[in-house]
This record gives sequence, structure tokens and C-alpha cells, in this order.
Amino acid sequence: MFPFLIRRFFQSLPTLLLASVLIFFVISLAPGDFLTPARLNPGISEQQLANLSATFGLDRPVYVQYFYWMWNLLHGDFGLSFQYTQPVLPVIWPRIVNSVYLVLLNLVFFYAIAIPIGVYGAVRQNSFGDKSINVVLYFLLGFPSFFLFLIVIYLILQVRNATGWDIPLGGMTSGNYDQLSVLGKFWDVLRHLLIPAAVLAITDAAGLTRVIRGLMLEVMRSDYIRTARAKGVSERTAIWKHTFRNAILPIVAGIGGLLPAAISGAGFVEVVYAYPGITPMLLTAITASDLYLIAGFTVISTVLLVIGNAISDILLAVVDPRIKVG
Amino acid sequence: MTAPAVARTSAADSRGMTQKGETLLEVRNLEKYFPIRGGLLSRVVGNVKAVNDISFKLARGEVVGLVGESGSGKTTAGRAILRLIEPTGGEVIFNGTDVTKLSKGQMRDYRREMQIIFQDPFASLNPRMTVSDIIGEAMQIHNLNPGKGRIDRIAELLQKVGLRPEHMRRYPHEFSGGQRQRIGIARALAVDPLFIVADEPVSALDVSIQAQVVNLLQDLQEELGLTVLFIAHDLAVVEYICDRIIVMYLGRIMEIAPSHELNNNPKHPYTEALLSAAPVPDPTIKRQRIILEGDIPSPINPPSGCVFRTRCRYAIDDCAKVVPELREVSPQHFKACIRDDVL
Amino acid sequence: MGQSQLSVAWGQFRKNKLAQTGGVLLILIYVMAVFAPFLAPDGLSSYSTSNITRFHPPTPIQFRDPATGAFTRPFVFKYGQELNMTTFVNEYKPTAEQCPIYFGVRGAAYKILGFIPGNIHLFGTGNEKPDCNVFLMGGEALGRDLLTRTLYASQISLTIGVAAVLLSTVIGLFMGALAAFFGGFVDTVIMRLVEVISAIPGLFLLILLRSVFPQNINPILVLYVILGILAFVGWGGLARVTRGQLLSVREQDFVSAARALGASDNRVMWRHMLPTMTTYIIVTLSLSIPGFILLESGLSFLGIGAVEPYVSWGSLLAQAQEGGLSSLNTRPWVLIPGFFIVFTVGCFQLLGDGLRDAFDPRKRQ
Amino acid sequence: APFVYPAAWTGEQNTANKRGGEFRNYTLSDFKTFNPFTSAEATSIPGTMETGAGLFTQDPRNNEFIPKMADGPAVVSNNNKRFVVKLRPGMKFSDGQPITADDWITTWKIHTDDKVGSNSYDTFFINDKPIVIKKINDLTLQFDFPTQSATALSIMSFAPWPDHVFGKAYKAGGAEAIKKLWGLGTNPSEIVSPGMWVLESYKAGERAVLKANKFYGDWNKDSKGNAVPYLDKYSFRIVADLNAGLAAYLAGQIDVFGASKADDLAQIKKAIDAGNLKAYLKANVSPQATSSWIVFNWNKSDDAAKQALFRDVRFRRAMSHIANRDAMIKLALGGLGSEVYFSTYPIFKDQTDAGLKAGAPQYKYDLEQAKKLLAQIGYSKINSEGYRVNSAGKVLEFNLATNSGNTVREQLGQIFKDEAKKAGVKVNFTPIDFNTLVGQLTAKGEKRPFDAILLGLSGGTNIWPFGVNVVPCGTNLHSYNNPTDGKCLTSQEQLMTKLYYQGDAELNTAKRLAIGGQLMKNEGELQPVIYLVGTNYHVTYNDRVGGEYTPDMMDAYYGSRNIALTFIK
Amino acid sequence: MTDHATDKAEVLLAVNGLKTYFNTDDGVVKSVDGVTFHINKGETLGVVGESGSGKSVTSLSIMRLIPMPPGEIAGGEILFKGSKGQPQDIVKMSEAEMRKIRGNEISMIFQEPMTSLNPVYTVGDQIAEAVMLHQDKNRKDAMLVATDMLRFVGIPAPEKRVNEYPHQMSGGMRQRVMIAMALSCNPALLIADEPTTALDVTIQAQILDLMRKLQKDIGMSILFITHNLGVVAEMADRVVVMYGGRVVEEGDVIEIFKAPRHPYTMGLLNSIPRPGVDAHVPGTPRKRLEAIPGNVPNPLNLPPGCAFEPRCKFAIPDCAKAVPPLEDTGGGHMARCIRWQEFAKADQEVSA
Ligand SMILES: Nc1ncnc2c1ncn2[C@@H]1O[C@H](COP(=O)(O)OP(=O)(O)OP(=O)(O)O)[C@@H](O)[C@H]1O
Ligand SMILES: Nc1ncnc2c1ncn2[C@@H]1O[C@H](COP(=O)(O)OP(=O)(O)OP(=O)(O)O)[C@@H](O)[C@H]1O
Ligand SMILES: [Mg+2]
Ligand SMILES: [Mg+2]
Repeated sequence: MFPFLIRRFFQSLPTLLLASVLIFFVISLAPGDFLTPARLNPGISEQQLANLSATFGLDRPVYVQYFYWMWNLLHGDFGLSFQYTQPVLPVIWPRIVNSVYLVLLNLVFFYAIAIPIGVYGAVRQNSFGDKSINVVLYFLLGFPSFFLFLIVIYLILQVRNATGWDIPLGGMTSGNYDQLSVLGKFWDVLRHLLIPAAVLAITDAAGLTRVIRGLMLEVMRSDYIRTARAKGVSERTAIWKHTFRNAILPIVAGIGGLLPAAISGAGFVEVVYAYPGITPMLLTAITASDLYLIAGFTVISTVLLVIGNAISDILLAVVDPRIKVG
Repeated sequence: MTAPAVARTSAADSRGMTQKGETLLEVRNLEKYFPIRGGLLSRVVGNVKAVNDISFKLARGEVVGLVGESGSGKTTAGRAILRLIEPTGGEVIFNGTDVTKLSKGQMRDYRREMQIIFQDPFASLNPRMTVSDIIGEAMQIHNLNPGKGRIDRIAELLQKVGLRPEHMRRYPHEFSGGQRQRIGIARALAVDPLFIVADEPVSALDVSIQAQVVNLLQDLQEELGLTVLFIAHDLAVVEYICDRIIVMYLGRIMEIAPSHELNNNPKHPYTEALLSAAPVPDPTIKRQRIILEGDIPSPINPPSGCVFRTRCRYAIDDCAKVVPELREVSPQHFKACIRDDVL
Repeated sequence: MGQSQLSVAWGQFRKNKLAQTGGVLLILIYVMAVFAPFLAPDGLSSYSTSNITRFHPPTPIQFRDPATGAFTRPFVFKYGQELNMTTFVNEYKPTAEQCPIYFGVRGAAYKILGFIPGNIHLFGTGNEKPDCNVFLMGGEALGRDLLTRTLYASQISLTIGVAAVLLSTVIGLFMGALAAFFGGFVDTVIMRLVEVISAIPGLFLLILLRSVFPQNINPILVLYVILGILAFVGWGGLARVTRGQLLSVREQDFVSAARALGASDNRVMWRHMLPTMTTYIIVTLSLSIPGFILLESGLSFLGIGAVEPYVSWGSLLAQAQEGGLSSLNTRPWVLIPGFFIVFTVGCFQLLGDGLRDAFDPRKRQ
Repeated sequence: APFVYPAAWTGEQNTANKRGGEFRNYTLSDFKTFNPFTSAEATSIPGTMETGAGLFTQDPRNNEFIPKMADGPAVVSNNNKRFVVKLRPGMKFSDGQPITADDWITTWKIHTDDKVGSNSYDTFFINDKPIVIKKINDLTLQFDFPTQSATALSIMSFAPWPDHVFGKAYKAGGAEAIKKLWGLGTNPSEIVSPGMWVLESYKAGERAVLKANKFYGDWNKDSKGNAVPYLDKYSFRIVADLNAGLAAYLAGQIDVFGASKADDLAQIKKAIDAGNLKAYLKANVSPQATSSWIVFNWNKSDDAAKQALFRDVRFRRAMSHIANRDAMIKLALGGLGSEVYFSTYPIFKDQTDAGLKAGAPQYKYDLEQAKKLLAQIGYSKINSEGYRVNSAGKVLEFNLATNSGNTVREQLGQIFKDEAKKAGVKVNFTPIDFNTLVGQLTAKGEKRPFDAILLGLSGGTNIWPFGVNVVPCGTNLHSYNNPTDGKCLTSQEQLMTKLYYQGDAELNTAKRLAIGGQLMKNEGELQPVIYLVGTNYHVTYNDRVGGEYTPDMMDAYYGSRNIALTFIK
Repeated sequence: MTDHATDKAEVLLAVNGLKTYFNTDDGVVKSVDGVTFHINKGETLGVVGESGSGKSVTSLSIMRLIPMPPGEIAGGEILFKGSKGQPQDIVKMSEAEMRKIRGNEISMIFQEPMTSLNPVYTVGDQIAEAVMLHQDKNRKDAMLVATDMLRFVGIPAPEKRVNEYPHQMSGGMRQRVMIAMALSCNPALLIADEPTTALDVTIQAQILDLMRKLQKDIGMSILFITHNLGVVAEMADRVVVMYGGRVVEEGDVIEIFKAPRHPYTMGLLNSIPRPGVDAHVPGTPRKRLEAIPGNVPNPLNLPPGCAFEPRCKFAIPDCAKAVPPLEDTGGGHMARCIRWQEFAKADQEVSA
């Protein structure tokens, strides 16, 4: 396992490096330089500008600037956010953590919805249940997550008006968050996360459910399932032990790729839900041309993605003995 | 056969050179290694020695079988001869010219003389082309029978392989396996080749259809005087059609002999086992068979010396030491085995 | 009688009623988009600053004369608007005044497809009573007709996504073919690029790319920028598949056969290898268009897509948030543009699935 | 002796001495710093912390200044230019350190260091001449004004920040060191406050919680002698926009909401009537002390044509004629609001009346008039797209920017743009980031980076309701003309600058109003800034909080309550 | 073998008039249309036939593993005399009862050893699963049984191999694993659906040899499906020939090969070269194979009468009229041809 991890790490390095080059290149395409927006900001002094210019080598050619940037990056210095006139990392880190909460819960829902329904659809192929689920999923697939979310909010409003239940409609914590016990805090955040995570999961799960259903059907047709049945195993064993484990292999292989999609997808909901995640901050950063902040976010999420990919490779190696580990 | 209208190219000029019975094709020390890449930088970490130093000759008009178990390198050999895959080493002398040395352009002329029929009748026809496109493509490339004549020629070819001219406008998927194989044969014949590699042309077909195709091939070969390298793993079929048989194992030739001779008097332990393993469709015959132990070793790491020694019941220590060369042990009968004492 | 792969697929497709319905509906939607200015009762950005119609509720069309009860020319009541100072609700009440609806009336001028001028509208209240308006889908924040805007928005929503897919398909095909054909260094570079692009979460890459362009560029340019960005983000997958497919096709027997016949590399590429991509391309195209439509709507929703005066369904939805989510209660009709997205995407999906099944030999007898 | 909050300041007194609890406010943008010297936000952490800290405070009943941190009225001498103020003894910062004259001196020094870039810089100068503060002894300060000033007491009422934090850093590292202090990453326990509140916790993008400064109650009592504030906590929920704020208010998650649109009121009213929200609502209490306006940049040396255009008073008057303020109120403000024609907010009714009496013009919505004026400038032809062109074929167009995320301003801009089109003026309207926008607005020089900006301002005193950093030439919000040398461009500006200081120095109210009227007349004729509309002030708060002003005391200037007397029922 | 070796052998499984249909979009595929045959205890019944003639469907019907839908057993009975002693109709059994039979009393091995084993479990696990299911053993004991079975089917180092995954084994090895799995519960009947078709001749020889040996040891019956006549000749005691979903001929293996009574069987026998016998001798005129003309019939569109009629060189107009009955030509040799008597007569004339 360990050599595998090492190798995986070294394999992802070039991707990361190239991604950082791309990010930097794209950003340096922007008119002016990193400091152009800063120059318009009265909160940043000439002195500070000069310092920045020196630390990031802005008077040098672009490729040198890249190395400066990279060097600073490796030392945990993502540059200065011009909106906050503060180093980027402490500004964005809490947001990233918040987004990760949302995405993780979303993933839990995502699988919790998609797997049982997908399996059900495959096992009861063409049954009334399968067909009606298919219709619903089809319908859901067409929904942009933010639109579904708007509709859900509309419905929740109706419920709230009718019952007076305190269903959170935005943010991540309640007003009395700081007074809550640890468990209370946990529940409070969870309560806020539930609806956005679920809505997100539902729109995404529509696709995955169909994939799982298709994969299950395909595996169910395979010879080794016939072998298993010929052994006299029960239906449940045939489905969960023999079919499912094989059917999820391509999904496990795709978990890593799912992460960025999930992070991206969560973005829309974050915006609607006024959730203090990455995307709302990024959007303000765009309007403010807060380039270091944008670059920092992109780099970190890319790193997360590469890690996610590595994890999915490892998971795949765990569930599929054909993948050599080590 | 009608004389082609267009002036023939250099390769084809020699068409009259060889007479029936003279050597048309000689394969010398042909090798094909497939590199295996691996590791971080995807370097070459090994080679699949698919074809490992094989040599043989084909006389004009002769049908020679190439048999061997799966993975023994038959297909690779066949394709390397046609330079559909570039051989790693060795020479292929066709009609006096070493085709492995030819440039791409020169090679194109030679392609008219050497054709191939594939095993899988489903994968070998472009599903997006009509039968007339498929057969006509060869003529188009070599600019044969231009104009109206081309359609007539296609119709003629179709009839020759037992299809009807009106099939011309259909697409491959509208045919059964046997019929597709016939189209494949017609395509190969479209350029009037001298030499055809038939790579397991009947293995994918139903038993009741196999005989149709075998008969067709046999008729065409006789009619056109084709030289055929017939690849198969079914010994019975090979014996039946071929004049001579080459037995391959793990990329190497084990034995070459005329069909009846090979059957009656195998000289190589592998051939002997192969023959004995083939079931005979006669319930009254109860033979004592030789069962080979174990599986074919990996072609990445073939056994030293004689590649067959690991499964050979006659193997002695010396077998591991030298690669036995292919020797003529009786007229027309070659074998690569150091033990003359056992068979 | 010969039957090509395409016609087989067509035959299969013909059996799939659902997919056909999707296809027909799509054609209708596109026709609707082209003729949006004609179909819309009003101009894209017209609203009255004298007779305020902010969040005007949908006006039901009347067919009977209220006095006599007899059928008349369809009409809507003119609505009066007043801010109720106890509830603070802007109340719209039908007045007795009737605004007859005419078909083929003259109204706001427009150019269909950018060059066919006209001012005839399918229906509307005409010019004689300037304060008369039909609000079939209600009004939006500035009192512009939502139906009109939704129709206009369809022009952008339906083209940006599709154009981006086409563009990225061209790029993807080209890059994939390059990689497969040249192999070696070119291959490595292209595939690395694909990997790198896919390593950056899509939305962020979009945001990153968008942030490179100044905020205050020309709105029409914004659309092109978005199109280009979407295409740039989207070509990778196709390039990878193209490369893989071409490499695997290269090993197929029918390609070997062509080469055995002496076909040149060019011929092999164009006659035998690239055509094998058609199926895949038709299917991916039809399946990825809905994705891109969703993406475009998302970007516009976030405010980095279509900007005023251009509208797309996504930006209309963004405007639906105006006044807070709880205001949805009082004016749910602002959500209607979203259903256009759902509907269109649904149709594309039906069509795409139908095409995929039609081309899938496994689903064929 | 402690400062006693008059009992009359509350409509309903905290008779049961209810203590504790949290007052839950909200803010629209995330906090950017805790540093009082670099903070430039409307709602800021230091601004909240310093509540109740200041030498004097205004009595909402009669606008009189009463001593707060001062231990009595200031001793005035030198022709009303010198003020000697004794400090109330026993005042302490939240870290327990005593508040002394040094703290004022340090604070003043830092604010007036232009390298720090404090937002209050201008307030310490009158007509470019500095106000000088001297420490007489630990508990006595002496203020020397360059001229006499009506707003002197107000100017003197800035909050003192701890010398033992800032003074030390300033001595060691100057302006740069100050700027490095108290960023968002600072541990709240290191933050020290002179006022009622001190930061307790801050969660980025979520909320900031302030707790009562436990030493504040030592010198601040209610009429019964109980320490104030009654509350434990004062928190800000950071919401994405007003809509999210309204949602939070409707959900009972925050205690107050600054409703500005009829829509908001309607929803609140509906929630109250449905019994979902127990809250108080009073609409149209007064106009807001705020207005939206459009400013044109006179310093565009890189685009001579535009510079000439923007400097042309006819053009600006035409722009005022284009602004359909009625539609703006109805569409963007949802029906409740006031038309604005001057920099003076309508809430300062005495002053506006005086202005109108002096003949200050109002260029009301009149497209025909606008067209006429534009034709006079030379834009008489109409091109195929319906826009005006001059004889050279140049289209009459300009870019208009506002801050993104403010739907009201975006709609105002949209309406302006659409009306302008009717008059043949092409307005390229784009919302951009707030900070960038402010950066552009306050940029100095001959080539300032904008055409026109739509923005709003609030603030200003009711004594002399003209902006010290707005009216005089060379100040940072003199946004239409801000060249490097800070010189006025027109005689009207010069006159306005003069009138400003004249009025500021006038202690007699009637005379001051008259001067203000003259100023308004000049300003109105010059139209340096096109004023549009202002919202109205509506009061709504959750029933759980008490201690609000009596209804007649509430207005946009004083608000609805004094937080020190606010309690949770 | 039975105790009355001389008497009629004891019937283990009897298939009577089995009809298995598939409802597809294009119509009903009558894959098995009234198939009747039986297997005696301890014997090997070979089933040969054209591709698509319904061999696999018949065997899957016996296992009740037909995917339903689209498949259905539309008629007939499958009488199995299991350990209970009384013949039971498999068609009518409940799913639970059926599960007890599968892998226990009847087990099955398939054509593709490469794909018939679950890639994510070790071969030991997969064998042990069957043992645990049917023999009430815990996992540890079951793994021991698995190891024993691997040894039994001649896999070297079974202790090590038992923990390997299928992808670590060669095709022949996997087929042995399949056999080990099938035999792990001592079934009365082993159905082998083309178990060697995918294998090389030398490996095929190994597997066939192994199966013969195992049959001798265990005494089970084998239903051996193949289209290789050589394999049938070698393995089977009796043979069933299928064509177009029906049995066209059934009988003792020697009978079938020596005196086929159905033109399809005859054609099949004549269309393959015999190893050794048909080898080409240079100089002699080449022999010709007797090809069966035409194509495999479309299962959706079978001819109304004898399914082989369109390809049959002996066809007469009557052949197309009705499906000929399966008639006993003597000694349990059945044929479904209206002209079998003529063939029998011709045979006698030749031999006479
Ligand atoms: N493109 C390739 N890359 C790597 N290895 C290959 C390639 N083609 C063939 N091989 C290997 O070369 C060896 C010989 O293969 P080849 O296809 O020639 O065998 P064959 O005798 O034709 O077998 P079969 O009877 O299965 O057709 C095999 O081990 C095969 O795995
Ligand atoms: N699931 C299915 N759905 C529809 N038709 C089926 C299905 N399974 C089998 N068939 C049809 O049943 C017929 C008999 O198939 P079967 O697999 O029994 O043939 P076979 O004799 O085993 O052929 P082979 O020698 O190729 O294995 C075929 O025509 C096949 O198309
Ligand atoms: Mg081969
Ligand atoms: Mg079968």
C-alpha cells in the first residue's frame, strides 16, 4: 500500500504543477497585473504595493513571477487579498472548510439516494416502481440545482408559514450558535446543511442513479452472476454481494472526479442559500478582481481534487483486486 | 484470369517470374517483440516475444497451414509478413524482394500481391461502407478497373464468392457471419493477389457454415493458383486444406512437414501432443491420449532453450540449454527438437 | 436494398416515440426562439415609467363580456395599481377598462435573426391604449413582461450552450485526432493539458477564466467570452475519448484490411477511422448539450453569464431572487423561466437517450 | 460621577432591571478588519465597539450635546476656537486600563497621518487647517480649532483608542505598524475597546459577536443607578444581502431590520398579521439620512471630449431632467421614498426648506427639457439606433458604474439608463465591486478611472448637514473634481467651499440655515452631482427587545433606540 | 450405475415437451419449442446443435435460470429425481426449493471460464460460498473443502491458490475452479455448457480428461453441451441433436455417428474433416467437404414445417407442411424426419 501511495503522489505532482502553471498563466492574462486592483484600493499603501511587487517579482518577466508565486505558495503564502488587505490563506481557509462540510454531507446523501434507488431500478427492471422512479429522475435531471433549490425554498416557505416550524433557510449556523453545547453546535450546523445538501444530492443523484442502474443491469447479465445463481445463492446475495460490488467499481473509480463536480455543484446552492462557502466569496472576488484570492482557491481546490483522485484510486484498489497495489 | 489493363508495377512485373512450385515467399528470422511499458516514466520494462526468430518458405501455389495454440504468435507472424505490424527483425522476401526494407510508397505496390482474410467477420468489415465500397476500395486505391468496369468486376467477385451482385448495395450488418466472411474474401481477391494470409477464416463460424467457407477457399485457391498461408488452431481443418503445416509454439516454429506426413509421423513432441489432444468425431475410436501438463508459459519470459520443454514429457536437461534449431529430418520435414531418439 | 448505419439508427429512432417527441418539441422550442420577437407581445426591455407594472400579476384572458356574458374578442382587464398603506402590498386590481387582444398587432419593432425587421406581434393589445398590457406570465421587477423576456431569453439560453458544445466538439475532435495521429510528444502534451484542465474544478475554472476579462466589457462580448470559456472547459473529455477511440480503431481488423489494401494514412484516417467517431459524436453532442445549457444557465444565474440588456433563463431566475426568497410567496410566477430550462433540458435528454439507444448495437435486434 | 442615561430616552423603561441577553443585528458584507483606523465600512466592528465612547453625545430630544466622556461642558475660549475638556474620571478600556488624555492624543495623531489612510482624516481639518489637540494633564484635553465651528463638539466626540496598543505600535513602526494591527485574524481577546462593546468572537462570513465591556458600566448608569448596557451581547449576523437579512428577520433570527422597500414592509406586516412574527412595525417614520446620486468625473484628461461634456453644466442639468425619480421610487424603492435634488438629505427639513427659499433649483424629470439642453451642447442628430450624435458623428454615451449586489442601485441605474435612451443618451451601465468602485470614486488626479458612478452616501450631522469631505474642494469625496492639487475648477465650487466653512463656523442657527440655503442654491445650479432618490426610514424590531425611544423621538438620524438602554424582555 | 445394470437405466432427469420462449420487442423467440429427452443416472448425455438452436436455453431452463422477463417457461415439465427419491417437476418448484437444488443437486459450468468467475472474490471464497450454502459448514471448514476441491481438480499448490483471485489464473485453471465449484456439493447432475470451447486443444484435453475421471469417481450424470462433434464422440454415452429449438435426433452415441437418421446430423457429420483421415496428400485430388447450404435460421421466423427443410437436400414438399414428429427409429434412437425410413433403408442397402 505504501509504495502505491508514494507512486500515486509522484504521479499527481506533474498534474498539480501544470495546473498551477495554467492557473497562473490564465491570471496573468488579465489586463494589468495582480496589483492593478490593489492600486485602486485606498486601503493599500504605496509601501505595501512596493513590498508586494517585490515579493511576487512583479517587475520581472511572467515566468519568473510564476516561480516567485510558486515559491511563496510552497511556503504557504498565497499572496494578499486586496479586498481584505490580508493574506489569502486565513481568509479563504474557513470558507473551504465550510464548503467541504456541505460537500461531504451532500456526498453522503448522494450515495444514500442513488445506490438504493439505482439498485432497485435494476433489480425490478421495467416494473412500475422502476418506471415511475425513472420518470421522476428524468424530470429531476433537467433541473438546474439552483432552480430546484428555489422551488424547494418556495415550498419550505409555505410549510413554514403554515406550521411555524423553524426550518433554516440560509446560512450555516443559527444566531445562538455560540451559546450552544458542542453537540448543539453540531446539530445546528447539520440542520442548516440538511436542506442544501439534500437538494444538491437529489439533482446530482438523478444522474448517478441511472448510471448505477445501468451498471447493475450490465453486471447482472454477466456470466459470473449466472454462476453465482447456479450455486443457489439467494437473490439478496446475488445482488448485493456479487452484482453490487462489481457494479460500483466504475463509480469508485470516479469518486475523485466527483469531488470537483460536487464542489462546483455546491457552489450554486451556496449562492442561493447564502452559505458561507467558497463560491460566494469567489464571485465577489471576481467582481473585485481579487486575483490572488481566486488563484489561491483554485490551487487549493485542485489539490483537493488530486487528493480525491488518489483516494478513489486507493479505494478502487481496495474493492477491485485486479488493480495492483504496491 | 483476365490480364489487368494497367501497366503493372515492379513487384507485379515479376509475376511471371516464379513458376508454380518455385519459392514465392521466404521468411527469414522474423521477429516481432511488443514492448511492455511500465513504471513511473513508462519505460520499456520487457518484451512480449510474440514471434521469435521464425524462418520458412512458401512455394507458389502452395497452401501452408500455421497451427499452434492461442498466443503462439500465429496472427502476429501473419501480420508481420504483410507489414501490417512492423517486424522487429528478420526479412520477408517476396518474389525476390525483401519487403521489410521497402518504403511506404513502394510497399503500397506490393500490397496488391499480398492480401489477408481475417478471423472475425464482424470486425473486419467497415460497418459504414457498402459491400461495393468495401470491395471497390482496393480497386480505387490501386486505380484498377476504373469507371463502369469496376461495378462489373465487383459483381463478378461477388458471384465468385457465392453472393449475388445485388448484395453490392448492402451494408455488412445485413449479412450472416458466413456471408460476411465471403465479402472479406472478395475484398482480398479484388486486387488479384498472389499470396493470401488467411487468419483463422473459419474459427468464428458455426460448424455447419465452416465447410461452406472452407470449400470456397479451396476452390478459389485452385482456380486462381493462390499461395495461401492458412492460420488455424484446428488441426483437422489445416490438415484437410494444406499441403504443408507449420507448427508454432510460443513464438517459435516447432515443426514443418507435409500434412499427411505430419499427421502420420509427427517428429516433434509438441506436434504429437497436439495431434493426440484433438478429439476425433468417431465414438468407436478410443485412443490413449497424451495430456500435456500445465499451461503455456508467458511469452514475456519464455523458458530458456526449447520453449516447449516445460510441458514436454521427453524433456532432458539439455533442452534448457540451447534453442533447438529447425532441422530437416526427412525430406520436406523439419523439426526443432534435439531428441531424435523418441519420435 | 442498402441500409446505412445511419438509416438503421434512424429506423431504431423512429420506433422511439418518446425521443421523437423530444426532438419535435426541441424544433418547436427553437422555432419559438427564432420568432421570439414576433411571439412576444412586448419589446425585451420595454416598461412604463408612468404606469408602473412592477411584479404585475399574470393577467387572465377573458373571453366573455362581463356585462352581457356573450363571447367577445378576447381581452384583458386593465389593472390599476396602488400601494396599500396598511399591508404595504402593491395591489393590482382589474379596472372596468377592457384591453382587447388583437392578433398580428403592431408593436415594438424588432429584427428577427438580426436582419428581418418587423413590428407585428402574434398577439398584443396594440398601440391605441398605451397603458394596456397583457401579462400572461406576469411582470418582473421593473415591470417588464416576463413572457416576453423569457421568450427573448430562450434565444441566448438555447444558443450559447449548443454553440459551446459544437465548439468544444470541434476542438476536442481536433486535439484528440492530433494526439492519436502524431502520438509521442504531441500526444503527451495534449493529454496532459486535458488532465490539467479536468483537475481544476469546473466552476472555478470558469470563474477563473471569467475573472480574466474585465467586468465592464460589452454585454455582447460577455456572451462570446462565456461561449469561449465553456468550450475551453469542455473539450477535454471528447479529446480523450477521440484519442482512445482512434487508437483502438487503429487496431481493428477493418482498418488493418484497408492498410493491407495499400490505403494511405490519410485515407485510413478519413475514410475508416474518423467516421467511427460519428456515432459517438452524435450521441455525446446530444447528451452534453443539456449539460451545457444547464451550465450556461448556472453562470448567468451567478451573474457571470448573460448580463443586461441580454437575458437568459438563468439570469431571469437570478432576478427572481429579488426581494428575498420569501417574496417568492407573493410572486411565484417569477420562477416560470426555470421550467423552460427544465423542459428544454428534458427534451434534449429524451432526444439524446433516444439517439444513444438508436446507435447502440446492443439494443438492436 | 458616572454618566446617567436620561430616563426620558426610552419609551418603555427597564423597570424590572432585566439584564443579559443578546441583541441580534445584521450586516450585509463580511467585516474586513477590526482596526479602527483602517476600517472604512458603514457597519464595522470598531465602529460598534466604540458605541458610547466620545466626549459628547447628542440628546435626541433636542439635538443638544451633553457631556459623555467629558466630565462637564467644555470651557470655551479664544473666540470659540479653544475648548478645554475635563475627562470623566474612572473610565476604563475593556482590558481594565484607564482611559486618559493620551489615548485621545494618540488616536488623533494616527487619524491625521495620511499614510494610515483613515476615513476620518478630513474631519480633523477645517479648510485644510488642522485642529490641534493638546494634553493638559492626564484628565484634561485642549482642542484648538483653526476657525470657529458649529460642529466643534461633534468633531471632538471621536472615540479614543488605547494608547497602550496603538501608541506603542505607532511609535515603533509608524503607519505601517498601525495597518498591521487588528486584522481579521487577530484573536478577539487581544482587541480592546473604549466603548460599550468589545469583540468576543468572529466567524468569517457568519457572524461577529460582541460582548459588553465590563468596565463600561462603571461610568455609565441608567436613571436608577443600574449599570448599562443591560445586554450581555451584541451580535451581527453577516447576511449576503438585504433579502437574506429580511429572511432572517422574518424567521425571528435577528431583532431589527432596516426595511427600505414596500416589499419588505409587506412581508413583515404579513408575518406579523399571520402571527408568525411578533414585532413592532412603523412605516415612513422619516426620510432616511441617505440618498443615491450619480456623479460625473470632471478629471478625464485622457478623453477630452468626455471631460468637456461632463464639465458642461447643461449636460448635467439634462441628466437631472432624465432622472425619473418618481419611477425610481415606485420601481426600485417599491413605492416608499423621497425625491432628492440636493446633497442635503430631506430629513434635514429645516435646511432643505431654507435652500428652496433661497431659490435652489430642482431640475425635475423632463425629457423634453433634457433633449433641448443636449441639442444645445451639439448633440442634435439622432443616429439609426436612436442615439444622439454630434456633428462629428460621436455618439452621446458614457459608462455608468455602481456596486454590484445592491439590487436597488442596479435598478436605479437601469431606470436611468432606460430613460436616458428615450432622450437619445447611451448609458453603458455596469455594476462592479464596491471596493473597486470606491477606489475609483476617491481616486485623485487628472485621469481618474471612471465616467460616472451611481452610489449613495449617508451620514452628516444635523447641525451643519453638509459633508466636510464632500463639499470643499480637495476633500476625498469631492468626487466630481479631484485633481492632484485639489483645486476648485469652477467659481461655484470655490463659493461652495467658502460657504461651507462659513456655515460651519456660524454658531447662530438661523444664520447658518441661511448660509446653507445659499450653498444649496449654488450646488443646485452647478449640479455637480445628480441627486436621485432617498429611501424612507421605517422602524421594525422584534418584540423581544425593549427600551426603544418614544415614537416621536425616532427618526432616521437618531434611530429607534439607544443600545445602552435596550433590554431583552 | 444402477443396480439393474442389464435393465433399463434409472432416469435422473426427464425433460418433457419443454417450451421456453422469450418475449422480445420484435416478437416471441421460441428458443426451446417442445424439447423432450432424458438423462439416466451416471451417464453423459451430449447435446449438439447449431448456434442458437436452444442448447443453452434448455440447460438454463433446467436450472431455472432463464431471465424472466423476457423469458418464460411456457410449457412442459422437467422431472428431476433428486436425493428425495421421487421425481419432482422443476418447473413447478418454488424459488426457495429451487435454490436448494442449484449448486447442490444440479450444478453447472459455463463456456467462458474467463468471465464466469466473480473478479472481486478469491476462488476459495467462491467455492466456499456454495459449500456454506448447501452443507451447513462454517467459513473455515468451507475453505478447507474448497482447498480439497482445488486439489481434487488437479490444481497445484491448492493451499496457495485458494486465496488467489480469478485474474491471477489461466483459462484452464479457471475452468478447473469452475468444475471444483460445481462438484463441491456432490451434485447428481452436472450441466456443462460448452466447457471447453474457449480453451486450447491441449487444455481442452486436460479438462475433458479431468471430467471423465471425476465422473468415474463421483458417479454423477453429465449433460454435456457442445458443438464440437469430436468432443461429443469422446465424452457422450448418448447424444441429443438440436436444431431450431427442437430435438431432431436422439440416441446412443455410436448409433448417431454411424447411422444418423436426420439430414442435419448427417450434414454435420459430413461437413467436418476428420483428423488424420482427411489429411491432404499431395498429388491426390483434394477431397471436398459436404457443406450444409444456407444459413442458420432466424429464431423469430422459423419455417412452419421442419426447421431444417430450407437447407435440407432431401427435402420434399411435405417437409414444409408440419413439424415432423420425433419418432423412434428403433432401440431408443429417435429422429424428427419424415423420411428417416428411407435413410435407414439406404443405409441397409449400402451395408448389404
Ligand atoms: N499489440 C500487441 N501488444 C502486445 N502484445 C501483443 C500484441 N499483439 C499480440 N500480442 C501478444 O503476442 C502473443 C502472440 O499473439 P498472437 O495474436 O499472434 O497469437 P495467436 O497465435 O494468433 O493466438 P490466437 O490463436 O489466440 O489468435 C500473445 O501473447 C499476445 O498477447
Ligand atoms: N435473454 C434472451 N432474450 C431473447 N432471446 C434469447 C435470450 N436468450 C436466448 N435467446 C434466444 O434463444 C435462442 C437459443 O439460444 P441459446 O443460447 O440456447 O443457443 P445455443 O444453442 O446455446 O447457441 P450457442 O451454441 O451459440 O451457445 C437464440 O436464438 C437466442 O437468440
Ligand atoms: Mg490469432
Ligand atoms: Mg450456448
